[in-house]
Amino acid sequence: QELYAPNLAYRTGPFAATGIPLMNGQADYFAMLNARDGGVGGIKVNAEECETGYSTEKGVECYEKTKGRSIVTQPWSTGITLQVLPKTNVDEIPILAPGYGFSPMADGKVFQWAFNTPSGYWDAASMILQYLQDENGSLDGKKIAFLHLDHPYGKEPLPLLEKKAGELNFELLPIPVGLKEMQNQSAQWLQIRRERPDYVVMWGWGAMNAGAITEAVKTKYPMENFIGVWWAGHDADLKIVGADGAGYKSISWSFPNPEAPVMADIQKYVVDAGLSQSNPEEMAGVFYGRGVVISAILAEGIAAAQNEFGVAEIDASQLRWGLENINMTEERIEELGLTGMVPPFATSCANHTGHSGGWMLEWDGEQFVKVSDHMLPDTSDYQQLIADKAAEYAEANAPWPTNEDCNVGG
Amino acid sequence: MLDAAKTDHALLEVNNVEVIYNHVILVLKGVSLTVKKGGITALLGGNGAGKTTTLKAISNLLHSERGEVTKGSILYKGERVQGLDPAALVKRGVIQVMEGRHCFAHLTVEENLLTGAYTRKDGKAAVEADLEMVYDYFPRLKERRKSQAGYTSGGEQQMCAIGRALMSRPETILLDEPSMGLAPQLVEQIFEIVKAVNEGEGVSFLLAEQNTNVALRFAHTGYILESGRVVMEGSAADLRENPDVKEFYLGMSDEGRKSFRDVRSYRRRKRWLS
Amino acid sequence: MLYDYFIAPFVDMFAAPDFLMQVLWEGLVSGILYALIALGFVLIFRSSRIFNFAQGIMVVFAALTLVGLHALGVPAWISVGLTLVVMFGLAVTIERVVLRPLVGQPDIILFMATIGITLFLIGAGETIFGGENKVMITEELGIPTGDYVLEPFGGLLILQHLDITVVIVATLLVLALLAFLNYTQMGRAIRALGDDHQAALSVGISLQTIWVLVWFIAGIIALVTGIAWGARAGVSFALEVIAYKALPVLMLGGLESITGAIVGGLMIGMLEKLFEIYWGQPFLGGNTETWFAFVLALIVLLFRPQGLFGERIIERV
Amino acid sequence: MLYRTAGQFKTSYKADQALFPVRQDAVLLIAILIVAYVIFPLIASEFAYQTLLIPVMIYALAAMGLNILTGYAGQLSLGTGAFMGVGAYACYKLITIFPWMNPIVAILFSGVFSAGIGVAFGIPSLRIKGFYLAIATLAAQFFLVWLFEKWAWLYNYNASGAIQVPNTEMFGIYLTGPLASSVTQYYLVLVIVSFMTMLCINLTRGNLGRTWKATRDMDIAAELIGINLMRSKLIAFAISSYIVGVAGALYVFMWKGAAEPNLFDIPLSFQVLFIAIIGGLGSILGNYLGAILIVGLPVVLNLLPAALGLTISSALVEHLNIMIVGSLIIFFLIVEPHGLAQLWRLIREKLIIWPFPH
Amino acid sequence: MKDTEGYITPDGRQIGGVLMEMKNITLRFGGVVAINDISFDVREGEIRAIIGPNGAGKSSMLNIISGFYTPSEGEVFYKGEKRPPMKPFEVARMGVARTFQNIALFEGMTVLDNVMTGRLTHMNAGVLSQALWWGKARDEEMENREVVEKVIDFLEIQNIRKTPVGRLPYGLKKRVELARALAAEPSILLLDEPMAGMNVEEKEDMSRFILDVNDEFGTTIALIEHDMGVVMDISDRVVVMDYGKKIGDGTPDEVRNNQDVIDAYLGVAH
Ligand SMILES: Nc1ncnc2c1ncn2[C@@H]1O[C@H](COP(=O)(O)OP(=O)(O)OP(=O)(O)O)[C@@H](O)[C@H]1O
Ligand SMILES: Nc1ncnc2c1ncn2[C@@H]1O[C@H](COP(=O)(O)OP(=O)(O)OP(=O)(O)O)[C@@H](O)[C@H]1O
Ligand SMILES: [Mg+2]
Ligand SMILES: [Mg+2]
Repeated sequence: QELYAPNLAYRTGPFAATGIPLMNGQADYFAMLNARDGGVGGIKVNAEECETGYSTEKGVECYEKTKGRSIVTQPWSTGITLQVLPKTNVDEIPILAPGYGFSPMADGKVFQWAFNTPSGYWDAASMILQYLQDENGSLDGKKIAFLHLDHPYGKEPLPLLEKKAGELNFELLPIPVGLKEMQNQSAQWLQIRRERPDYVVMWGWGAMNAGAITEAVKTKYPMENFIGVWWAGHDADLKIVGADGAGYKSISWSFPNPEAPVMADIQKYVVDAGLSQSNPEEMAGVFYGRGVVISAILAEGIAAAQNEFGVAEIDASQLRWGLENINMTEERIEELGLTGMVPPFATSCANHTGHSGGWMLEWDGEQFVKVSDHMLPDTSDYQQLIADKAAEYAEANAPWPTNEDCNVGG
Repeated sequence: MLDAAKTDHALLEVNNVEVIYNHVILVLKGVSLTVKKGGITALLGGNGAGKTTTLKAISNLLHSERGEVTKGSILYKGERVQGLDPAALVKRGVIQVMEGRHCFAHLTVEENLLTGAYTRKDGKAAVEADLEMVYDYFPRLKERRKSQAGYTSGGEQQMCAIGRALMSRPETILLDEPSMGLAPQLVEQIFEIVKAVNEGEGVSFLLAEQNTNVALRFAHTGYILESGRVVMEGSAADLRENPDVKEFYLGMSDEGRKSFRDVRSYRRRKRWLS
Repeated sequence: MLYDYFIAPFVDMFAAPDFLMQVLWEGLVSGILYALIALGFVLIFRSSRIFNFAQGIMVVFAALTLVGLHALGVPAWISVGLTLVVMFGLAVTIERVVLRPLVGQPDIILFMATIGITLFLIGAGETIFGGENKVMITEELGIPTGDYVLEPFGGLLILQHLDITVVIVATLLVLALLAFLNYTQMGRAIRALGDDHQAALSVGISLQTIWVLVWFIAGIIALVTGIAWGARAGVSFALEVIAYKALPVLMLGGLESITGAIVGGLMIGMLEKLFEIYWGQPFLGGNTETWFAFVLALIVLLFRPQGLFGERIIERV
Repeated sequence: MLYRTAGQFKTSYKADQALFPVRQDAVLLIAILIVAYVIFPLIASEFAYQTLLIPVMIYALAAMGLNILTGYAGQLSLGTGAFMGVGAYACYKLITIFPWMNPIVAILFSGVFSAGIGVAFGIPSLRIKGFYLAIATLAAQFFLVWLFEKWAWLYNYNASGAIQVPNTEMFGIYLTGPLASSVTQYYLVLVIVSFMTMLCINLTRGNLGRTWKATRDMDIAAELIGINLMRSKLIAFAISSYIVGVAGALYVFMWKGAAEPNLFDIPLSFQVLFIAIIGGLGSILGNYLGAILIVGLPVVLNLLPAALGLTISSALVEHLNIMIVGSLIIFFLIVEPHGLAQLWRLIREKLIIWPFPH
Repeated sequence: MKDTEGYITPDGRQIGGVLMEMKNITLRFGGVVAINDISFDVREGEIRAIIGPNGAGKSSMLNIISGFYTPSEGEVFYKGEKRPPMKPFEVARMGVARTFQNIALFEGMTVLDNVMTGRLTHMNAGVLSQALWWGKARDEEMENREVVEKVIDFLEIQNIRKTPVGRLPYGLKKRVELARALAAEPSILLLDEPMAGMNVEEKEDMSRFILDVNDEFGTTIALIEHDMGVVMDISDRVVVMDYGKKIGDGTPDEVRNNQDVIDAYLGVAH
């Protein structure tokens, strides 16, 4: 008897460097729960990994292979998410894509089965702009370069950024980085040097981040004006430049807290038992911590469903209800031992993201530290955008079932 | 013209060799032959008899054509040489001139000749001297020494291939159809060179030839191969006198040579008693 | 309109000569790095007509071995030595297991086999070293890491010490290879082998020795390349994709030519950078570097089907 | 004995040039067709459809297209992935611009677009040969994928930059999109692929096929005996790209359901090339054998540890997979460089002379 | 300048007018002058031999005739008309077929397919018809197959019909090559050393084929050959080349006794 919650992991391929700490964090959290509490609600969670190598094709294969028994699918790449999104409607399995995937997934009425809890890319963009606004008073007349992977993921925040550029009157300069040029970004940085933007905002992934950061150091771009999304905030990428990278920032909805009780439990039940693939240095990093948080969110969804339906062995659609009714209050976070690792948030039928907000982190030369209080995105900016894009998607994929029972705002 | 081998000492022995191409095509069905030290041995036979295959079996060049020796043994100076790297065989003094020239197309004629000396360790001067020797044998090559071999004529390439073999100072040369595509004068000349090298330097030859006439004039012993089997062997003089050989290989009947125009209405019928 | 496309970019260039110089310098450095990978290809192609797709992964493999050994506590330069031993072992294995049984097969089959090698090395490398991004041991190897900041025309030009070192090392490597191929017996044998391996065998050139040698040299080049690239962007499997960049370089320069690899590398490195900065980014949405090199090579090939320095394709009947 | 051909005499050239002059071959083919059309749909699971049956067919078709160009006409192409992409994007645009269009018609028509682009990139083949030609196809590969990324019109300005297959129906049955059932899609793919296979067999054994093979084997001689090389090569590019384009449309519309530009990047080209080569260049049957091997192998390898009761981490399984696939490619190339089809031919030859060894 | 009078050979065949005329042909490769101002003609129905030492430029001459090389100077007249610059395949379509010194068969195809390629110039069914194996394509295939089978019978290679040519021994390949050229039913057949690498018996066979082709189909033949026995026996007229220059032209007997030819080529009188 177990809950089958497979993870479409990628510990291989060109993005493995970033995948490994995340997957380790995820795996270790469930291993800890299984060892400490006998799982969730008394039932073990089988968090088996299916390796995708970040390839969409393999991901879909994993999905097909696991969907028979699984209560959730964690596709772990925007490409795979897009691919399985329509299938989950038919198969009725919730997608959990924390902090990635398609931003309009926030609209639970249309995307009944998809969750990008606790924050989506438009949240990230909104917070970054807010931070810059706070720093400068106004962005009027500023120039912001948007360095991004030339890939659906990299282009996600563009609609919002373009909209805001008009509203706040700053100049937006999108600079794409090809998948094959990730390690060789001198052209992009030459462009940055020529254009002299006030800020560089980065939507990078995998080897692109390290490439961009080294290139920024080389061209002497002021690091404090360089801000990345949460996937561009990996300790290992910054360690390559070390102190030269000091000042680099990354917005994040998670934070590693080695002092948090949950970390002690992981140490005790998993690491000391020899069940972890991780190492202390990695465990202190942002990505490992984020992996832990992601699993914790999933466990919360499971627990919520178990409470509601009064069964331990919930099924996929019950989990969907659970994921729609997560309520991560400060108290609950303390209770779970995740102190300081994730901001509070709540999901609902209509709101599949939760818009938790996050913190601005800064590399101090050795590690990431929080340099802001808990920030919240201005969701009103893009509520309409979410609704429009979701409707557009549903139309293009007609007939697309929607959940009319949801009350927006409810 | 010699009538007997210089010595009776067997240098190269091929015993009952069977070769299969591509796992299914049986080409040599048990070929045995001996090359005597210091002798010129001719291997005769029609198209597809298996001459080339025999030579390649000896020099271990079958491998890359997906052929393999499945039976029998090949001994050089009493040692088994099967399965040796072709290069190792060259070091032991056996070199092959392949059918169809096989020059290095992008190398100049001179560079082609120099690669022949690849395994030699006796210094630049000796190699230079041999180069001159080859040029003496083939003055046409000297004229074209700077041309890329790929752009020389068929005959020039043949000369180049033979010259290249000579450059390695071998003990034994396996010559596959040296006369093919050469002007008659040159055929004669090449065999004279073979003879000179054989007599002067004691190099032994195993030569596969279609031009039976010339081959038997210069060889000491001969083997006749038909569809993968040796059907006749003997001294060159004997073979020359054999009526069957005369008929089929020398194109002579009792009345002497027949005109190619007359053979139209007349076909020879094979009648080997093997 | 026309002015925008054909005149304005040049005006830009002259308006900021320091920037132009920086662009050219960056192009030069990446060109040299492409050329380094291409060199490994050329050597192997010359000696066996094998289009060695595995050169890219060999770069990663060499760099990972070096970093991995150092992480085990082996001193930097001894790690270099040991890595060379590993590369030699790799060359011997590849010759034994893959090349020898495939002697004489059509080019495309051998090409496929090298893709097989690539896959194998990716799998093996990830199993042994893990997929994490690693930091190249630049300082431990004594490679300078600072930069010179020059101010030509009152502008700014940043030259990394690292890049300068790469340029110098690559130049030396190329000169050594050129001398080796053109002035040694072995060099001639390598060229002969590429033309007709049967004939080469028949004159006593040992395929095995030469192939091991050539793959080993390619391994050395891979290590140098790996150090150079690794120092710039860290060592990870993502490096493998830069191998694609070597392909147009090769084609442009000519598959058999060392000189071609260098000239091709520099041409592509600089032109693609110029094109991207002055045309690609302003007019085409950027990221033209993914295809520019290929299209350039294609155009050159239309005029010289064997590349700029390749051997003339002999067509006779 | 099993494969005795003795006694099967042909009395006319027509009989001699029939598709399967040997009776056993025809029997075998019929058996295979029955399995494909009747048995599989009865027993296959959803997983089997999605990871084996449908992809094998589609990859086999793509490989067949490539094989026409590379295996028959001798022009090495590394751009198959991009040409598949052209087919897929063309089909997407057709279906979204003309929603009334029958999806089957759209799929078959989309090949025309990739044929056109294939011919354009094939023009350099008149001057450039061998590996150098690969550059032309690589240029196509990289340029087209870049274009799929940059030209937002192609993906209808979707925020995601990906194309999503809409639901389309015919006679009330969903043919494409998430609502279509696997069985329907399987049959559709099967019919299209069988039909195309038949066309390919005919083309390659006829006059055009000989023209291509002559061009491949020795282009100079081919031209000297009267072959117009330009025509021969360009037709090969056109037909090959057409098939590849249709395969690309099927790939997205009948299998993937959605596609982002880098799906069509070079790994896809290599995958198809692998299939064509491992299967056997210059063989139609080989494409199927190659596809079964290359598509099936990773699936089997992935299932293996679980089946054996081993617990190996999924990453290690993946690493081992890659290593095993790499080694097997080398292994098969060594065993039979001319591919599985040649292996089958050898087995057949052996069966014919069985029980004698030669 | 069409001359229609022919001549009658010693064995009584009527030779027609000039079919192909080479006028002042010069061919240079960089510095090498492969052919230097050579003129000669080939008459309808005759067997014309070209001989000369290695590297004399014989093959190059054949290559000019078949359009593979373009002469640096001089012109080619075919059937009395000056031939404009043409691609080799266009020349082939005008009825010029040839064999090659270094065998140029299509190694990956069977003998039958190789010979069928000879018929390409006679087939023109559309792609669609071929793809469906229906209508014109199929009929054409059958008709041409019959022609090819005749050639195969004629050259006695029936038993290897379905063998891939890569597996054949040298001599048989030469014969297949001849078959391919014959299948085109050319008006002029160019043979580059058709008998190299054959023994006497096989040369006899080959001679027979050549003579029969000439006789039965009236095909004009130009051939290069080093076996003087064959050349002198079967050819009607012989051109002798030496390092790019023409040093003799005439009947076998005239050539045989030409001192220049003896010095440059024959060595001893045959
Ligand atoms: N690579 C190969 N694969 C299959 N069969 C082959 C191969 N090479 C040669 N054969 C076959 O082996 C037989 C002997 O060929 P081989 O070349 O040895 O003959 P040969 O006596 O040298 O003839 P020739 O005088 O024409 O050169 C021929 O029937 C040929 O078909
Ligand atoms: N494409 C070319 N490039 C350079 N030189 C060439 C080319 N083709 C032929 N030659 C040269 O022209 C001369 C004549 O060559 P050709 O092949 O016509 O000689 P041949 O008379 O046929 O001789 P053989 O009897 O040896 O075949 C040779 O010296 C050759 O090197
Ligand atoms: Mg032979
Ligand atoms: Mg010639």
